[in-house]
Amino acid sequence: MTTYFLQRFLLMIPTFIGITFLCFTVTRFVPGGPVEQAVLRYQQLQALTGEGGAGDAGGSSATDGGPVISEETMQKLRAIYGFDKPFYLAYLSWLGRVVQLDLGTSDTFARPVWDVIRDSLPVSLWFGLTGFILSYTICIPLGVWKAVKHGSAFDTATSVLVFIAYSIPGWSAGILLLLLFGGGSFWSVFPLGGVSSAQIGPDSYLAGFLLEGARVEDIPDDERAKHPQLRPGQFINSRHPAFAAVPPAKRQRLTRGSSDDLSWFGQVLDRIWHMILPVFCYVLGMFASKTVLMKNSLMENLGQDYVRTAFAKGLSERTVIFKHALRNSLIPIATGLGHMLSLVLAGSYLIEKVFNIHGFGYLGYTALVARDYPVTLGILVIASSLKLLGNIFADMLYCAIDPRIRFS
Amino acid sequence: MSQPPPTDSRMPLAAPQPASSPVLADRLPILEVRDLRMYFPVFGGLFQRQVAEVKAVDGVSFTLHEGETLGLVGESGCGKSTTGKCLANLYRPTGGEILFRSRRSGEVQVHALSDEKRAWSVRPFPMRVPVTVDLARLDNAQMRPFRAEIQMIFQDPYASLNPRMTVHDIVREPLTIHQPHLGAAGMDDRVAWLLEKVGLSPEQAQRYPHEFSGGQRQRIGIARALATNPRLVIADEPVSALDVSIQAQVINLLQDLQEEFGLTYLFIAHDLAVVEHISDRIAVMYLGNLVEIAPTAELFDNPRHPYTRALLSAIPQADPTRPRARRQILQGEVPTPLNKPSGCGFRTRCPIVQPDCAQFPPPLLALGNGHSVACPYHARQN
Amino acid sequence: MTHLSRLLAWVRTLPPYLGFFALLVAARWWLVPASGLAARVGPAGSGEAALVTWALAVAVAGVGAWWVLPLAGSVYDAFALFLGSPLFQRRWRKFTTLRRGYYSFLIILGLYVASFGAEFLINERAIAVRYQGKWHFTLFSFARARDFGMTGYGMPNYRRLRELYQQQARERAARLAAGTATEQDRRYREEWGDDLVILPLYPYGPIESLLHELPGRPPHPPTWLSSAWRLCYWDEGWFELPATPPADLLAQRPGWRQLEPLQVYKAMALEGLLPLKPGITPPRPFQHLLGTDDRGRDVFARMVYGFRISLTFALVVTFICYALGITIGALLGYYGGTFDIILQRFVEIWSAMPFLYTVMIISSIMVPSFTLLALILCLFGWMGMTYYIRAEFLREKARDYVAAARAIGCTDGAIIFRHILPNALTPVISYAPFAIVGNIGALVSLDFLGFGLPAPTPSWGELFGQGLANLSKPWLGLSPMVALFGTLLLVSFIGEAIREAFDPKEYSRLR
Amino acid sequence: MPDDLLRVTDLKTWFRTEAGLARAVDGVDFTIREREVLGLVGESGSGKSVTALSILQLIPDPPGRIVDGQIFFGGEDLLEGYRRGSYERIRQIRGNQISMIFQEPMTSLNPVFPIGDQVAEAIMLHQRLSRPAALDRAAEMLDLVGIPAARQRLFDYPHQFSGGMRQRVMIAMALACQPALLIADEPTTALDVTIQAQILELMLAAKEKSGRAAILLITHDLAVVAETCQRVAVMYCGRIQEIGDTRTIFTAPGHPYTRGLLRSLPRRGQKVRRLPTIEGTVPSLFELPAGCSFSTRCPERLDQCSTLPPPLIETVPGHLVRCHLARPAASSTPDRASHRPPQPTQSATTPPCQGQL
Repeated sequence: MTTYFLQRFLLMIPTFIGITFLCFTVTRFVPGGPVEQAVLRYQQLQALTGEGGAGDAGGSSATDGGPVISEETMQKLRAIYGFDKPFYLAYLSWLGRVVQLDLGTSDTFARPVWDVIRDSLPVSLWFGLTGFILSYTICIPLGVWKAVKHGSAFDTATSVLVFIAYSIPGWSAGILLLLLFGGGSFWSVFPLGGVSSAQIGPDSYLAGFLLEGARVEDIPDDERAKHPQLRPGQFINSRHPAFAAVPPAKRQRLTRGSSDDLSWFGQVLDRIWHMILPVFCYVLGMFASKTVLMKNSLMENLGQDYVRTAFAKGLSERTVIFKHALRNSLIPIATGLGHMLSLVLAGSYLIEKVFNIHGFGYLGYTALVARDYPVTLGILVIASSLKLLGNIFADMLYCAIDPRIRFS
Repeated sequence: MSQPPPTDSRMPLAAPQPASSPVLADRLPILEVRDLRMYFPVFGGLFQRQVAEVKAVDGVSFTLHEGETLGLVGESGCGKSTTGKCLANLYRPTGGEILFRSRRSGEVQVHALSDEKRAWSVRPFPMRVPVTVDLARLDNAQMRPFRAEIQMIFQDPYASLNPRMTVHDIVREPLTIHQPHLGAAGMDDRVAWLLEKVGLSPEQAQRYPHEFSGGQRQRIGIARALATNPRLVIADEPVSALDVSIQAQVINLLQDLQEEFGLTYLFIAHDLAVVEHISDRIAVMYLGNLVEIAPTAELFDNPRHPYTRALLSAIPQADPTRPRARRQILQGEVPTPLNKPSGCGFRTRCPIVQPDCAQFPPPLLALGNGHSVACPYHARQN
Repeated sequence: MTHLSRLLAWVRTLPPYLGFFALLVAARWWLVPASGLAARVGPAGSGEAALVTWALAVAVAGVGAWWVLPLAGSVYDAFALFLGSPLFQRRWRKFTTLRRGYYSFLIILGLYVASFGAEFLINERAIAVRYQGKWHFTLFSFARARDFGMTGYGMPNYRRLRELYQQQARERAARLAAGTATEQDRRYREEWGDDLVILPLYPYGPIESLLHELPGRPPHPPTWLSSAWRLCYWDEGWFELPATPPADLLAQRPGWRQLEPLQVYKAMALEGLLPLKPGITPPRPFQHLLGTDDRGRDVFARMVYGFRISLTFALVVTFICYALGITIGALLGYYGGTFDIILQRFVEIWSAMPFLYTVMIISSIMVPSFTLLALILCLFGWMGMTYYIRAEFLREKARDYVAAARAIGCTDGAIIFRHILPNALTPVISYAPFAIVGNIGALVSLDFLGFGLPAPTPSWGELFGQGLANLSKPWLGLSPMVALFGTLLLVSFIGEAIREAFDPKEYSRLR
Repeated sequence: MPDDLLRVTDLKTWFRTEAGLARAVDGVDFTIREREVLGLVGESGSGKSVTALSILQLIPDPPGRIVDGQIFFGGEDLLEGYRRGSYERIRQIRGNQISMIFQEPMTSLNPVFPIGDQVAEAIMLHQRLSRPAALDRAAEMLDLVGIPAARQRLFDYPHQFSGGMRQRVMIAMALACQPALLIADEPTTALDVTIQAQILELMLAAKEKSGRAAILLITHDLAVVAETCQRVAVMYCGRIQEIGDTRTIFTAPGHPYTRGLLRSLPRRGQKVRRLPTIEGTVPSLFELPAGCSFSTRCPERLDQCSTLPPPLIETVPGHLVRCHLARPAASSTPDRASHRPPQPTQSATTPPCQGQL
């Protein structure tokens, strides 16, 4: 068994190379690649700042004509993006850096790709995992109950629900929800997106959870000198180190602020408030398939010979279903857990875009739009590694749950 | 000069096999199996390398004579079906030879000693002789011309007919392959004739298999097998999936057809009573080996191999009044062919096992009367 | 039907070299020139170009005649056996009794077939124009505005043209009545008849911008939402403004008192308290059923054409994926061995790709057309069917009828296509609707993200994007939502019914 | 009738399928006496398995339903609860007083539970033992059915056993609560001949050891029945055509079907050129003939056979035949119990019929 998984891990390597090689090659051979992008940016920059030398006569449009870039600069640019080498050598050197966990530097963020991804990953995981856990806690009992009550009115009614859920892609339901509850046209119940409130006004639901605060002007001067970034007219909240110095008389409850100015409980509420719609979409995306899988799996097991044997022993229906059949039917469901990681990330491009959640998927999307190839490839590396790991994890779970499976 | 001897040493034209009974000595062997081996590789690991092999058939030799029925019995997994499928070239054997004397004749250059001109000389000359081929070495395309002569009847009448084809198409298909010269009308006539031969009415030809009962389907399978006018029919448990009251009909049909067309049967079965009824000789297999082969009456009256004895005694009889010897119940289970015991495959369950049974696989010893047994200690039992 | 099958049977008795020559002609004079490959080698007429053209044509014809055509014939046989067998017919009858799925099937089929006539129903082009007694069928042939008595060399605005003709006819009638008719007027009356423009039922096109015809800024609300439209009239300055805000109104609405007069007028206009300027005719209530999008294009027309494109796209992708999946799966399952192992590893690698992201990367770089996008999706979508077909082949291969086919001397091709494939097609049929659902969803998602079909193509996903950007214009988001939901629901009803008919599972219970 | 352990009268179990109504069991009457082995033979589709499952009310529903009849067990009609939709009573009986062995040892055991737990489950349920005690008892049972090193194998999973061993586990499970009746539904069909002999031997031996059990042995193999049963019931098309003691049925069968069946069996040592056959095919369950269901194939058919269903007629005391040709025994009395077959007196290790031979 250990050798099996060792082999699986080894097999990850060619798989990984195959995936990255394909995408790397595509970025190299198709016009509009990184060098052209860089040239374009360079030209735009020159046009904007008006320092373009010969290019000034070309007018404001950077694309037609534009500032002429010297061959020397082009060579430098090519060298930066590795285009001075044949593509396979460039790929090898890129791969070599990836192995050392160096994903390069983002073009648009001007930060290491690794840092950019590390910032966005927890956000995605937070939403994805919540949705994932919630969908399992809804779908498994529902599927079991549908199987137990197969053919009843309850079963039929929930089947309709399943059909509806299957026919609405999760992200498009997100748009519908925003339309309905985002305050654009109908009710204004939920925020339009994001992770936390940037602005909380006096009429907000959360205004009551705002902390005490003080005006910057009210901070004693000696204390204020320690915090040069504070500007007059701003407010600080009670979490700010300078707050202690403010005389109690000048303290007052804040009437407006951001989520940072909320009390702990208020922040949690704010988070939840922002999570409800996106998480609903995540759950919706998995709802139909998981419920039906659970139901069919259980129904199938209820028709098996060993269930008949269990009944022949005199066990009650409840025991047979929940002890004998359920355990077998959870096997395919549980292996789905293994694909969790990749699912959480793969499903997120659309939902994160809809709800403007700055997570992993959103990063991938913006990187693609901005043609930020280091980030794009970095995300591809992470996503495919997670997917491969998830597959192995699924196999391991399968092994752990089903005593029949012994990979050898 | 009238009978120049063929020089192909494998050609079993002249010498009847010593194992065959005296009664059959005048018949010609149609098929000779020598040391047939069929190992199925077991793949494992990531790159599915071969990690072991299942020795389904492990050195089986026997001869089939023209017009006889050889019963092949054994428990499930003993390799009897695999043997049958090797003969029909459905598997490529791992080793051994399957020499088949075809009806086709071919021109061969015969080297013969000639005493023409009073001087001994070797001189090649062409001659048409029946072709003897080693089926074990033919690939699918090379085998095709010989398939007309070797046909197979399968066990499961539900699985052996393509559910998406009409009976007419099923029976006609071998004709389109082997006798295209018949033409459309000729084929239709022959299909109707064949269906009538197996006891189905030609009106049923346009129906699909699922509209027939098990017995009728088996008749369709028989009609398909007979379509090409074969000489050797390998019947792989043709009645064991049928109901008792239908079995007898099919057995009778097989016997009638054998008489009418002079067919040779290799009749594979696990039901000894059926095999006894239909066979001239019986071969018993255990774990990929032939343990005993004898004319039917001889085998039942005088079983020599301990396994045959146990098998005969384990098989229940539909006769509560008939006195019989005390049951001899074998203990233990059949070992898996994946790791066969060394030496004699039966030694793990054998009541007369000897220490050196593990040393080498016992050879088939001829006892006379066409009776051979693969046990050197067979005389030690009672 | 029997004639067709007889014709097909006859065609297939023809020797393959006839097919070769037919294909050669087609490839040499149409397919290869259309691909534009030869033009890259050298100028037309040059030796290199001619050589490449002929070589490609011969290659295409050879592969086609000896490989593709026989393969297609065999697959046709397999499907004929599958569809012709009573097993399938019984399943199909069962399907037709499952009303929800069957009616969904009829509705989708009807809508899809009808959508191919969409040009006749929903289009900015006229179906036909009679100008000075001559008929012009303008739906598929281009005509200049000049040709019909308007000015300009572009395509005429046929709605305007019709108004123009109607006006001219009125004037002509007036002249005739007044006795001041010209020679042309008399010819119109006696010879030509009045000029006519036959417009489609819904005379607006999917990519036609209506900005200069409609008041205000896009997106425009549906025209039956009259209250929402008043804002458009206001933006256009169509309201007749009173000199001063009426005092009685201000007395009723104390809140309006502190407003500037213009703001009061706007508020009045939006409440429908102001009349339109004389001579201005507002759009008809059902002129733009679902309003317009942010570029002033009719949403309803875009929805209908989007339906056709989405469904066609999904069908094409599903078909190609299945063709690939069936072929590869059949080969894997039938031949097995090393070939199977290597290709299975490859499939494993291929399916470990982050599907959506990879497609996004490729299509963001290549700016795909319909064909290219379909090919990209096929590139990553064929594996699913491979697994099923491979499993089916592995299972069916072990059954005795296959051994029987071998025993009577069938070739591998005959076994695969005549014997196994017809018996392995059930999953193909029962998973197809769900694959179509998935492919529609994939196209809409890609369009939504902006990596789908190029810009002016009518697409639901793009409308979703607009809906998200204009949350206060709910028709933009709701229209594709309802269309997508409706379509996917119908298709999944079909899928469910097919599954129930073809793979019936009666779940029984013990107690 | 105190000696009747189980009496089935007019049992009807029908299946509603896509193709129509299948009367799988259509009026079955028989009795099982204490400590006897009754064989129920018939071809596939004759309704023998459905009869067995009906006794324990294990008919998959839908499509199956027991529509009529009574099953008296210890004077109590088991079907009474079924008709009310209550399964409480039958659950007390299942596995406790009547237990069952199924045909497929491969699929009849739950793959994700250790066999020890599966055997102990019924003991814990019916004898209210704690888990350790029940496992002890399970180990004893596994030992009894000849599983080597039973105590160590308690926590092994079914897939770690061979087919024969799994069937032994099934037998241990069935006998765990010392039931009064053991229903064995084709217990050896999936097994090899030599293993079949072992299992049959074991079943009979275990029955003797555990004392009181009667066995209903369902099989299609007449030979198995001849060797193991005291009485035989022959089923055809959902009805019992003949029931009587083994020796009579095999030597002097009363029903044309039984006669044809026995004649068509190839027998050892009787070399005949052609086997006598029963012509025709088994009628489809969906379109059974109106009268006697065998009338379509019967060589001795009378006119009334195709219209009038024949009753069960007692030809010899204790021997009933469902045939218009059968003549009631002159000395037949209404009290069938007075003509009981000989009670089994065999030793623990030999099959019952051998003692008579």
